[in-house]
Amino acid sequence: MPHAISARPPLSLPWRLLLLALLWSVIAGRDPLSWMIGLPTVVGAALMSWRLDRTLADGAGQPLADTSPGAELTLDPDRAAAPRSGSRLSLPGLLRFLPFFVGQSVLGGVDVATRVMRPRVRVAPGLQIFPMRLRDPVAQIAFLNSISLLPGTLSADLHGCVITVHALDSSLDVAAQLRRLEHRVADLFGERLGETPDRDPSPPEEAVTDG
Amino acid sequence: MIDLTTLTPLINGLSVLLISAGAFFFLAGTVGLLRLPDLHSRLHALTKADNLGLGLVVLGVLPRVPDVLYGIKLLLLWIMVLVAGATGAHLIAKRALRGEGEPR
Amino acid sequence: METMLLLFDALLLLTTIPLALVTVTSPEPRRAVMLFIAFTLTLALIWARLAAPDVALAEAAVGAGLGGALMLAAARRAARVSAADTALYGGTPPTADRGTDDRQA
Amino acid sequence: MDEFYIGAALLLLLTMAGGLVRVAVGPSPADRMMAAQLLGSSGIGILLLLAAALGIPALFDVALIFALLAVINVAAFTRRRVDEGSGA
Repeated sequence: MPHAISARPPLSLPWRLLLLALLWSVIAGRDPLSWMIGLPTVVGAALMSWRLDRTLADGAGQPLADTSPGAELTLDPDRAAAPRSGSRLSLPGLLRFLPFFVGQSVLGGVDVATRVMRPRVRVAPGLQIFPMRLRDPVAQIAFLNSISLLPGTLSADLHGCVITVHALDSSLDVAAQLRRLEHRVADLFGERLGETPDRDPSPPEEAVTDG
Repeated sequence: MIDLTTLTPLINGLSVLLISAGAFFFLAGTVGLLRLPDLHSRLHALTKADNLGLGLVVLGVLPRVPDVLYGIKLLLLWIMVLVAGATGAHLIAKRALRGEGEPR
Repeated sequence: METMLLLFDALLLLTTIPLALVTVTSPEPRRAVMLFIAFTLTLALIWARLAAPDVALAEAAVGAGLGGALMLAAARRAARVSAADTALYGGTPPTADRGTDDRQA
Repeated sequence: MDEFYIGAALLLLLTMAGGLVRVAVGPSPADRMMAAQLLGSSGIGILLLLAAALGIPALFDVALIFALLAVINVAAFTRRRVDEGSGA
Protein backbone atom coordinates (compact mmCIF):
# COMPACT_ATOMS: atom_id res chain seq x y z
CA MET A 1 0.00 0.00 0.00
CA PRO A 2 1.81 3.07 -1.22
CA HIS A 3 -0.10 5.60 0.86
CA ALA A 4 2.04 7.78 3.03
CA ILE A 5 1.10 7.82 6.68
CA SER A 6 1.25 11.47 7.64
CA ALA A 7 -0.87 13.82 9.67
CA ARG A 8 -3.13 15.16 7.01
CA PRO A 9 -6.02 17.44 7.88
CA PRO A 10 -9.34 15.60 7.64
CA LEU A 11 -11.14 17.31 4.77
CA SER A 12 -10.92 20.99 4.03
CA LEU A 13 -13.84 23.34 4.41
CA PRO A 14 -14.40 24.08 0.70
CA TRP A 15 -14.64 20.37 -0.06
CA ARG A 16 -17.19 19.95 2.67
CA LEU A 17 -19.22 22.87 1.34
CA LEU A 18 -19.14 21.39 -2.14
CA LEU A 19 -20.18 17.94 -1.02
CA LEU A 20 -22.98 19.22 1.18
CA ALA A 21 -24.22 21.51 -1.59
CA LEU A 22 -24.33 18.50 -3.90
CA LEU A 23 -26.26 16.59 -1.26
CA TRP A 24 -28.70 19.45 -0.88
CA SER A 25 -29.31 19.68 -4.61
CA VAL A 26 -30.04 15.96 -4.65
CA ILE A 27 -32.46 16.20 -1.76
CA ALA A 28 -34.24 19.41 -2.64
CA GLY A 29 -34.48 19.03 -6.39
CA ARG A 30 -33.93 21.59 -9.07
CA ASP A 31 -36.03 24.46 -7.78
CA PRO A 32 -33.61 27.41 -7.30
CA LEU A 33 -35.83 28.85 -4.59
CA SER A 34 -34.92 25.94 -2.35
CA TRP A 35 -31.51 27.54 -1.84
CA MET A 36 -33.13 30.16 0.37
CA ILE A 37 -33.16 27.46 3.01
CA GLY A 38 -30.41 25.38 1.50
CA LEU A 39 -27.62 27.93 1.62
CA PRO A 40 -27.70 28.62 5.37
CA THR A 41 -28.20 24.94 6.06
CA VAL A 42 -25.25 23.88 3.93
CA VAL A 43 -22.93 26.50 5.38
CA GLY A 44 -23.96 25.73 8.94
CA ALA A 45 -23.63 21.99 8.48
CA ALA A 46 -20.23 22.33 6.83
CA LEU A 47 -18.92 24.52 9.64
CA MET A 48 -20.26 22.21 12.32
CA SER A 49 -18.92 19.03 10.78
CA TRP A 50 -15.57 20.67 10.14
CA ARG A 51 -15.23 21.80 13.74
CA LEU A 52 -16.28 18.40 15.02
CA ASP A 53 -13.82 16.58 12.80
CA ARG A 54 -11.00 18.93 13.69
CA THR A 55 -11.65 18.28 17.34
CA LEU A 56 -11.33 14.59 16.62
CA ALA A 57 -8.25 15.03 14.45
CA ASP A 58 -6.42 16.96 17.13
CA GLY A 59 -6.33 13.75 19.06
CA ALA A 60 -7.99 15.45 21.97
CA GLY A 61 -11.30 13.69 21.83
CA GLN A 62 -12.14 15.16 25.18
CA PRO A 63 -14.23 18.16 24.06
CA LEU A 64 -16.51 15.86 22.15
CA ALA A 65 -16.94 13.67 25.18
CA ASP A 66 -17.70 16.69 27.31
CA THR A 67 -20.36 18.17 25.11
CA SER A 68 -22.34 14.95 25.07
CA PRO A 69 -21.76 13.37 28.44
CA GLY A 70 -23.94 10.35 27.98
CA ALA A 71 -23.47 9.56 24.34
CA GLU A 72 -22.48 5.97 23.65
CA LEU A 73 -20.40 6.89 20.65
CA THR A 74 -17.93 9.03 22.54
CA LEU A 75 -14.33 8.11 22.13
CA ASP A 76 -12.83 5.63 24.49
CA PRO A 77 -9.61 6.93 26.02
CA ASP A 78 -7.45 4.47 24.09
CA ARG A 79 -8.92 5.42 20.79
CA ALA A 80 -8.80 9.11 21.52
CA ALA A 81 -5.14 8.84 22.37
CA ALA A 82 -4.34 7.10 19.11
CA PRO A 83 -2.96 9.66 16.69
CA ARG A 84 -4.94 10.11 13.56
CA SER A 85 -2.75 8.41 11.03
CA GLY A 86 -3.99 10.57 8.19
CA SER A 87 -5.46 7.65 6.32
CA ARG A 88 -7.97 8.76 3.77
CA LEU A 89 -10.58 6.91 1.83
CA SER A 90 -8.81 5.78 -1.32
CA LEU A 91 -10.72 5.45 -4.54
CA PRO A 92 -9.13 2.21 -5.79
CA GLY A 93 -9.59 0.82 -2.32
CA LEU A 94 -13.25 1.76 -2.50
CA LEU A 95 -13.62 0.12 -5.89
CA ARG A 96 -12.09 -3.04 -4.47
CA PHE A 97 -14.15 -2.87 -1.30
CA LEU A 98 -17.62 -2.24 -2.71
CA PRO A 99 -18.16 -5.51 -4.64
CA PHE A 100 -16.80 -7.43 -1.68
CA PHE A 101 -19.11 -5.57 0.66
CA VAL A 102 -22.20 -6.04 -1.48
CA GLY A 103 -21.45 -9.73 -1.93
CA GLN A 104 -20.90 -10.20 1.77
CA SER A 105 -24.11 -8.42 2.72
CA VAL A 106 -26.06 -10.61 0.34
CA LEU A 107 -24.40 -13.65 1.87
CA GLY A 108 -25.21 -12.31 5.33
CA GLY A 109 -28.88 -11.90 4.48
CA VAL A 110 -29.09 -15.33 2.89
CA ASP A 111 -27.31 -16.85 5.86
CA VAL A 112 -29.74 -15.35 8.37
CA ALA A 113 -32.75 -16.16 6.21
CA THR A 114 -31.82 -19.81 5.77
CA ARG A 115 -31.10 -20.23 9.45
CA VAL A 116 -34.37 -18.66 10.44
CA MET A 117 -36.64 -20.29 7.89
CA ARG A 118 -35.78 -23.86 8.90
CA PRO A 119 -38.33 -25.77 10.93
CA ARG A 120 -35.88 -25.68 13.81
CA VAL A 121 -33.85 -22.52 14.12
CA ARG A 122 -30.18 -23.43 13.93
CA VAL A 123 -28.08 -21.01 15.91
CA ALA A 124 -25.31 -21.36 18.46
CA PRO A 125 -24.86 -17.77 19.61
CA GLY A 126 -21.80 -16.75 21.50
CA LEU A 127 -19.51 -13.83 22.24
CA GLN A 128 -15.94 -13.60 21.03
CA ILE A 129 -13.17 -11.09 21.52
CA PHE A 130 -11.25 -9.61 18.65
CA PRO A 131 -8.31 -7.21 19.09
CA MET A 132 -8.45 -4.63 16.35
CA ARG A 133 -5.29 -3.43 14.64
CA LEU A 134 -6.84 -0.51 12.81
CA ARG A 135 -5.96 2.79 14.43
CA ASP A 136 -7.76 5.44 12.44
CA PRO A 137 -11.09 6.26 14.13
CA VAL A 138 -12.98 6.49 10.86
CA ALA A 139 -11.58 3.16 9.70
CA GLN A 140 -12.48 1.65 13.05
CA ILE A 141 -16.07 2.79 12.73
CA ALA A 142 -16.25 1.50 9.18
CA PHE A 143 -14.89 -1.82 10.41
CA LEU A 144 -17.41 -1.99 13.25
CA ASN A 145 -20.31 -1.34 10.93
CA SER A 146 -19.04 -3.79 8.33
CA ILE A 147 -18.80 -6.51 10.96
CA SER A 148 -22.50 -6.19 11.63
CA LEU A 149 -23.31 -6.71 7.97
CA LEU A 150 -21.04 -9.69 7.49
CA PRO A 151 -22.60 -13.14 7.68
CA GLY A 152 -22.86 -14.44 11.20
CA THR A 153 -21.16 -11.63 13.10
CA LEU A 154 -22.34 -8.57 14.96
CA SER A 155 -20.15 -6.02 16.68
CA ALA A 156 -21.51 -5.86 20.19
CA ASP A 157 -19.05 -3.82 22.23
CA LEU A 158 -15.88 -1.81 22.00
CA HIS A 159 -13.33 -1.29 24.75
CA GLY A 160 -10.34 0.62 23.52
CA CYS A 161 -9.25 -1.39 20.51
CA VAL A 162 -10.86 -4.66 21.54
CA ILE A 163 -14.15 -5.53 19.90
CA THR A 164 -16.62 -7.92 21.40
CA VAL A 165 -18.24 -9.77 18.55
CA HIS A 166 -21.46 -11.67 18.81
CA ALA A 167 -21.45 -14.69 16.52
CA LEU A 168 -24.63 -16.30 15.38
CA ASP A 169 -22.80 -19.59 15.01
CA SER A 170 -19.75 -19.68 17.21
CA SER A 171 -18.57 -22.99 15.77
CA LEU A 172 -17.32 -21.14 12.71
CA ASP A 173 -13.92 -19.50 12.56
CA VAL A 174 -15.00 -15.97 13.26
CA ALA A 175 -11.55 -14.56 13.97
CA ALA A 176 -10.17 -15.52 10.55
CA GLN A 177 -13.15 -13.96 8.85
CA LEU A 178 -12.69 -10.77 10.83
CA ARG A 179 -8.98 -10.62 10.02
CA ARG A 180 -9.79 -10.79 6.33
CA LEU A 181 -12.35 -8.03 6.72
CA GLU A 182 -9.86 -5.94 8.67
CA HIS A 183 -7.41 -6.18 5.79
CA ARG A 184 -10.12 -5.09 3.42
CA VAL A 185 -10.98 -2.06 5.54
CA ALA A 186 -7.31 -1.18 5.97
CA ASP A 187 -6.95 -1.33 2.21
CA LEU A 188 -10.01 0.86 1.85
CA PHE A 189 -8.49 3.57 4.00
CA GLY A 190 -4.92 3.08 2.88
CA GLU A 191 -3.83 2.16 6.36
CA ARG A 192 -1.03 -0.23 7.15
CA LEU A 193 -1.84 -2.63 9.93
CA GLY A 194 0.59 -2.91 12.80
CA GLU A 195 1.30 -6.50 13.65
CA THR A 196 0.21 -7.86 16.95
CA PRO A 197 2.76 -10.31 18.33
CA ASP A 198 0.29 -12.95 19.47
CA ARG A 199 -1.31 -13.35 16.12
CA ASP A 200 -0.46 -15.05 12.86
CA PRO A 201 0.97 -12.19 10.83
CA SER A 202 0.47 -13.74 7.42
CA PRO A 203 -2.33 -11.80 5.78
CA PRO A 204 -4.61 -14.11 3.82
CA GLU A 205 -4.88 -11.51 1.11
CA GLU A 206 -6.27 -13.56 -1.71
CA ALA A 207 -8.31 -16.13 0.16
CA VAL A 208 -11.30 -13.88 0.48
CA THR A 209 -13.54 -15.21 -2.21
CA ASP A 210 -15.35 -17.65 0.01
CA GLY A 211 -17.95 -16.65 2.54
CA MET B 1 -46.65 10.99 -13.69
CA ILE B 2 -44.64 7.92 -14.36
CA ASP B 3 -44.67 6.85 -17.94
CA LEU B 4 -45.41 3.16 -18.06
CA THR B 5 -44.93 2.71 -21.78
CA THR B 6 -41.22 3.38 -21.75
CA LEU B 7 -40.52 0.42 -19.52
CA THR B 8 -39.47 -2.67 -21.31
CA PRO B 9 -40.78 -6.03 -20.14
CA LEU B 10 -37.26 -7.00 -19.26
CA ILE B 11 -36.92 -4.21 -16.73
CA ASN B 12 -40.35 -5.06 -15.39
CA GLY B 13 -39.35 -8.67 -14.92
CA LEU B 14 -36.13 -7.71 -13.18
CA SER B 15 -38.05 -5.35 -10.98
CA VAL B 16 -40.52 -8.05 -10.02
CA LEU B 17 -37.66 -10.40 -9.23
CA LEU B 18 -35.81 -7.88 -7.08
CA ILE B 19 -38.87 -6.78 -5.15
CA SER B 20 -39.95 -10.35 -4.53
CA ALA B 21 -36.52 -11.18 -3.17
CA GLY B 22 -36.62 -8.03 -1.07
CA ALA B 23 -40.00 -8.92 0.37
CA PHE B 24 -38.69 -12.39 1.14
CA PHE B 25 -35.80 -10.96 3.14
CA PHE B 26 -38.13 -8.63 5.00
CA LEU B 27 -40.21 -11.67 5.84
CA ALA B 28 -37.09 -13.50 6.99
CA GLY B 29 -36.18 -10.54 9.18
CA THR B 30 -39.55 -10.55 10.88
CA VAL B 31 -39.57 -14.32 11.29
CA GLY B 32 -36.12 -14.07 12.82
CA LEU B 33 -37.27 -11.32 15.13
CA LEU B 34 -40.08 -13.52 16.34
CA ARG B 35 -38.33 -16.87 16.46
CA LEU B 36 -34.74 -16.34 17.51
CA PRO B 37 -34.06 -17.07 21.15
CA ASP B 38 -32.06 -14.12 22.44
CA LEU B 39 -31.68 -10.43 21.88
CA HIS B 40 -28.34 -10.47 20.11
CA SER B 41 -29.43 -13.12 17.65
CA ARG B 42 -32.51 -11.09 16.87
CA LEU B 43 -30.26 -8.14 16.16
CA HIS B 44 -28.51 -10.28 13.56
CA ALA B 45 -31.77 -10.89 11.79
CA LEU B 46 -32.67 -7.23 11.99
CA THR B 47 -29.49 -5.77 10.56
CA LYS B 48 -28.76 -8.26 7.83
CA ALA B 49 -32.05 -9.47 6.46
CA ASP B 50 -33.75 -6.12 6.76
CA ASN B 51 -31.06 -4.01 5.16
CA LEU B 52 -30.66 -6.47 2.32
CA GLY B 53 -34.43 -6.56 1.81
CA LEU B 54 -34.62 -2.78 1.68
CA GLY B 55 -31.72 -2.65 -0.75
CA LEU B 56 -33.44 -5.07 -3.10
CA VAL B 57 -36.70 -3.13 -2.90
CA VAL B 58 -34.82 0.09 -3.65
CA LEU B 59 -33.21 -1.51 -6.69
CA GLY B 60 -36.57 -2.85 -7.80
CA VAL B 61 -38.29 0.52 -7.51
CA LEU B 62 -35.40 2.33 -9.19
CA PRO B 63 -36.76 2.01 -12.77
CA ARG B 64 -39.97 3.71 -11.72
CA VAL B 65 -38.51 6.97 -10.42
CA PRO B 66 -39.64 10.05 -12.31
CA ASP B 67 -36.25 11.74 -12.27
CA VAL B 68 -32.56 10.91 -12.02
CA LEU B 69 -32.39 12.96 -8.84
CA TYR B 70 -34.88 10.65 -7.20
CA GLY B 71 -32.75 7.70 -8.20
CA ILE B 72 -29.72 9.18 -6.48
CA LYS B 73 -31.91 10.02 -3.53
CA LEU B 74 -33.03 6.42 -3.23
CA LEU B 75 -29.48 5.14 -3.31
CA LEU B 76 -28.51 7.66 -0.64
CA LEU B 77 -31.47 6.50 1.39
CA TRP B 78 -30.26 2.93 1.22
CA ILE B 79 -26.72 3.85 2.26
CA MET B 80 -28.12 5.84 5.14
CA VAL B 81 -30.29 2.95 6.27
CA LEU B 82 -27.28 0.64 6.07
CA VAL B 83 -25.14 2.89 8.24
CA ALA B 84 -27.97 3.67 10.61
CA GLY B 85 -28.95 0.02 10.91
CA ALA B 86 -25.43 -1.14 11.64
CA THR B 87 -24.79 1.67 14.11
CA GLY B 88 -28.12 1.21 15.82
CA ALA B 89 -27.56 -2.51 16.15
CA HIS B 90 -24.15 -1.88 17.67
CA LEU B 91 -25.60 0.62 20.14
CA ILE B 92 -28.41 -1.68 21.20
CA ALA B 93 -26.07 -4.66 21.52
CA LYS B 94 -23.63 -2.64 23.57
CA ARG B 95 -26.33 -1.35 25.84
CA ALA B 96 -27.69 -4.84 26.34
CA LEU B 97 -24.23 -6.18 27.17
CA ARG B 98 -23.29 -3.49 29.62
CA GLY B 99 -26.78 -3.12 31.00
CA GLU B 100 -25.90 0.04 32.78
CA GLY B 101 -27.65 3.29 33.23
CA GLU B 102 -31.07 1.81 33.74
CA PRO B 103 -32.98 2.03 36.96
CA ARG B 104 -34.69 -1.27 36.34
CA MET C 1 -55.55 -2.75 -8.33
CA GLU C 2 -58.65 -1.61 -6.47
CA THR C 3 -59.10 -4.84 -4.55
CA MET C 4 -55.41 -4.89 -3.67
CA LEU C 5 -55.63 -1.35 -2.37
CA LEU C 6 -58.73 -2.26 -0.42
CA LEU C 7 -56.91 -5.17 1.16
CA PHE C 8 -53.97 -2.96 1.94
CA ASP C 9 -56.16 -0.35 3.60
CA ALA C 10 -58.01 -3.00 5.58
CA LEU C 11 -54.78 -4.48 6.89
CA LEU C 12 -53.47 -1.03 7.69
CA LEU C 13 -56.56 -0.29 9.76
CA LEU C 14 -56.46 -3.72 11.36
CA THR C 15 -52.94 -3.06 12.61
CA THR C 16 -53.31 0.61 13.51
CA ILE C 17 -56.44 0.46 15.64
CA PRO C 18 -55.35 -2.41 17.92
CA LEU C 19 -51.94 -0.78 18.12
CA ALA C 20 -53.54 2.45 19.30
CA LEU C 21 -55.56 0.58 21.90
CA VAL C 22 -52.54 -1.32 23.18
CA THR C 23 -50.56 1.91 23.33
CA VAL C 24 -53.17 3.77 25.34
CA THR C 25 -53.75 0.93 27.78
CA SER C 26 -50.07 0.20 28.32
CA PRO C 27 -49.25 0.59 32.01
CA GLU C 28 -45.51 1.02 31.65
CA PRO C 29 -44.35 4.37 30.25
CA ARG C 30 -41.41 3.19 28.15
CA ARG C 31 -43.46 0.45 26.56
CA ALA C 32 -46.15 3.00 25.80
CA VAL C 33 -43.63 5.32 24.17
CA MET C 34 -42.18 2.65 21.93
CA LEU C 35 -45.64 1.50 20.94
CA PHE C 36 -46.46 5.11 20.23
CA ILE C 37 -43.46 5.37 17.92
CA ALA C 38 -44.67 2.31 16.06
CA PHE C 39 -48.17 3.79 15.96
CA THR C 40 -46.82 6.98 14.45
CA LEU C 41 -45.15 4.99 11.70
CA THR C 42 -48.38 3.27 10.73
CA LEU C 43 -50.22 6.56 10.99
CA ALA C 44 -47.74 8.11 8.57
CA LEU C 45 -48.48 5.21 6.23
CA ILE C 46 -52.17 6.04 6.48
CA TRP C 47 -51.46 9.66 5.53
CA ALA C 48 -49.39 8.43 2.64
CA ARG C 49 -52.25 6.21 1.56
CA LEU C 50 -54.57 9.22 1.69
CA ALA C 51 -52.25 10.91 -0.83
CA ALA C 52 -51.11 13.49 1.70
CA PRO C 53 -47.32 13.16 1.62
CA ASP C 54 -46.76 16.47 3.36
CA VAL C 55 -48.81 15.43 6.37
CA ALA C 56 -47.10 12.06 6.35
CA LEU C 57 -43.75 13.83 6.37
CA ALA C 58 -44.71 15.99 9.32
CA GLU C 59 -46.15 13.00 11.13
CA ALA C 60 -42.99 10.98 10.69
CA ALA C 61 -40.70 13.87 11.59
CA VAL C 62 -42.55 15.15 14.63
CA GLY C 63 -44.18 11.98 15.85
CA ALA C 64 -41.59 9.31 15.33
CA GLY C 65 -38.46 11.41 15.29
CA LEU C 66 -38.45 14.31 17.71
CA GLY C 67 -41.51 13.38 19.73
CA GLY C 68 -40.30 9.83 20.15
CA ALA C 69 -36.89 10.92 21.37
CA LEU C 70 -38.36 13.44 23.80
CA MET C 71 -40.90 11.01 25.14
CA LEU C 72 -38.28 8.29 25.58
CA ALA C 73 -36.31 10.69 27.77
CA ALA C 74 -39.44 11.66 29.67
CA ALA C 75 -40.48 8.05 30.22
CA ARG C 76 -37.03 7.19 31.48
CA ARG C 77 -37.22 10.04 33.94
CA ALA C 78 -40.68 8.94 35.04
CA ALA C 79 -39.38 5.44 35.71
CA ARG C 80 -36.51 6.87 37.73
CA VAL C 81 -38.78 9.11 39.76
CA SER C 82 -41.20 6.31 40.52
CA ALA C 83 -38.31 4.08 41.53
CA ALA C 84 -37.06 6.80 43.87
CA ASP C 85 -40.57 7.12 45.29
CA THR C 86 -40.59 3.42 45.98
CA ALA C 87 -37.28 3.68 47.76
CA LEU C 88 -38.58 6.52 49.88
CA TYR C 89 -42.09 5.47 50.68
CA GLY C 90 -42.16 1.73 49.98
CA GLY C 91 -44.88 -0.08 48.11
CA THR C 92 -45.00 -0.74 44.43
CA PRO C 93 -45.04 2.16 42.03
CA PRO C 94 -48.37 2.40 40.22
CA THR C 95 -46.80 2.57 36.79
CA ALA C 96 -44.71 -0.56 36.86
CA ASP C 97 -45.81 -3.92 35.58
CA ARG C 98 -43.18 -6.03 37.21
CA GLY C 99 -42.56 -9.66 36.52
CA THR C 100 -43.63 -9.84 32.92
CA ASP C 101 -41.52 -7.14 31.44
CA ASP C 102 -38.27 -5.28 31.30
CA ARG C 103 -36.08 -7.58 33.27
CA GLN C 104 -33.14 -6.90 31.06
CA ALA C 105 -31.82 -3.42 30.96
CA MET D 1 -47.37 -3.91 -12.53
CA ASP D 2 -49.03 -1.55 -10.10
CA GLU D 3 -50.90 -4.49 -8.66
CA PHE D 4 -47.65 -6.25 -8.03
CA TYR D 5 -46.25 -3.25 -6.17
CA ILE D 6 -49.34 -3.03 -3.99
CA GLY D 7 -49.17 -6.76 -3.35
CA ALA D 8 -45.55 -6.47 -2.27
CA ALA D 9 -46.49 -3.53 -0.06
CA LEU D 10 -49.21 -5.70 1.44
CA LEU D 11 -46.66 -8.39 2.23
CA LEU D 12 -44.36 -5.84 3.83
CA LEU D 13 -47.29 -4.57 5.87
CA LEU D 14 -47.81 -8.12 7.10
CA THR D 15 -44.19 -8.34 8.22
CA MET D 16 -44.66 -4.98 9.90
CA ALA D 17 -47.63 -6.35 11.80
CA GLY D 18 -45.46 -9.29 12.85
CA GLY D 19 -42.83 -6.90 14.12
CA LEU D 20 -45.50 -5.10 16.12
CA VAL D 21 -45.98 -8.26 18.14
CA ARG D 22 -42.35 -8.00 19.21
CA VAL D 23 -42.82 -4.37 20.18
CA ALA D 24 -45.83 -5.30 22.27
CA VAL D 25 -44.45 -8.37 24.06
CA GLY D 26 -40.86 -7.27 24.53
CA PRO D 27 -39.58 -8.76 26.81
CA SER D 28 -36.83 -6.18 27.24
CA PRO D 29 -36.86 -2.52 26.21
CA ALA D 30 -34.00 -3.24 23.82
CA ASP D 31 -36.20 -5.81 22.07
CA ARG D 32 -38.94 -3.27 21.66
CA MET D 33 -36.58 -0.63 20.34
CA MET D 34 -35.10 -3.07 17.87
CA ALA D 35 -38.51 -4.08 16.62
CA ALA D 36 -39.47 -0.43 16.25
CA GLN D 37 -36.38 -0.02 14.08
CA LEU D 38 -37.47 -2.94 11.94
CA LEU D 39 -40.87 -1.33 11.58
CA GLY D 40 -39.10 1.76 10.35
CA SER D 41 -37.30 -0.04 7.57
CA SER D 42 -40.32 -2.02 6.45
CA GLY D 43 -42.23 1.25 6.55
CA ILE D 44 -39.64 2.71 4.19
CA GLY D 45 -40.11 -0.24 1.87
CA ILE D 46 -43.89 0.19 1.89
CA LEU D 47 -43.57 3.90 1.17
CA LEU D 48 -41.26 3.25 -1.77
CA LEU D 49 -43.65 0.71 -3.24
CA LEU D 50 -46.65 2.99 -2.70
CA ALA D 51 -44.81 5.89 -4.30
CA ALA D 52 -44.11 3.77 -7.35
CA ALA D 53 -47.61 2.31 -7.57
CA LEU D 54 -49.66 5.42 -6.88
CA GLY D 55 -47.35 7.75 -8.76
CA ILE D 56 -46.70 10.11 -5.86
CA PRO D 57 -42.98 10.89 -5.94
CA ALA D 58 -43.24 12.96 -2.76
CA LEU D 59 -43.61 9.70 -0.85
CA PHE D 60 -39.94 9.03 -1.63
CA ASP D 61 -39.17 12.07 0.49
CA VAL D 62 -41.31 10.74 3.30
CA ALA D 63 -39.27 7.53 3.12
CA LEU D 64 -36.10 9.59 3.39
CA ILE D 65 -37.43 11.24 6.54
CA PHE D 66 -38.28 7.82 7.95
CA ALA D 67 -34.69 6.74 7.36
CA LEU D 68 -33.23 9.87 8.93
CA LEU D 69 -35.32 9.85 12.05
CA ALA D 70 -35.17 6.17 12.86
CA VAL D 71 -31.65 6.76 14.13
CA ILE D 72 -32.69 9.53 16.48
CA ASN D 73 -34.88 7.20 18.48
CA VAL D 74 -32.18 4.58 18.83
CA ALA D 75 -29.69 7.22 19.89
CA ALA D 76 -32.15 8.65 22.40
CA PHE D 77 -32.85 5.18 23.68
CA THR D 78 -29.25 4.10 24.18
CA ARG D 79 -28.09 7.41 25.59
CA ARG D 80 -26.80 7.15 29.12
CA ARG D 81 -27.09 9.86 31.70
CA VAL D 82 -24.22 10.41 34.04
CA ASP D 83 -26.50 10.67 37.03
CA GLU D 84 -28.43 7.59 36.15
CA GLY D 85 -28.41 4.25 37.85
CA SER D 86 -28.91 5.77 41.28
CA GLY D 87 -32.51 4.67 41.57
CA ALA D 88 -33.51 1.18 42.70
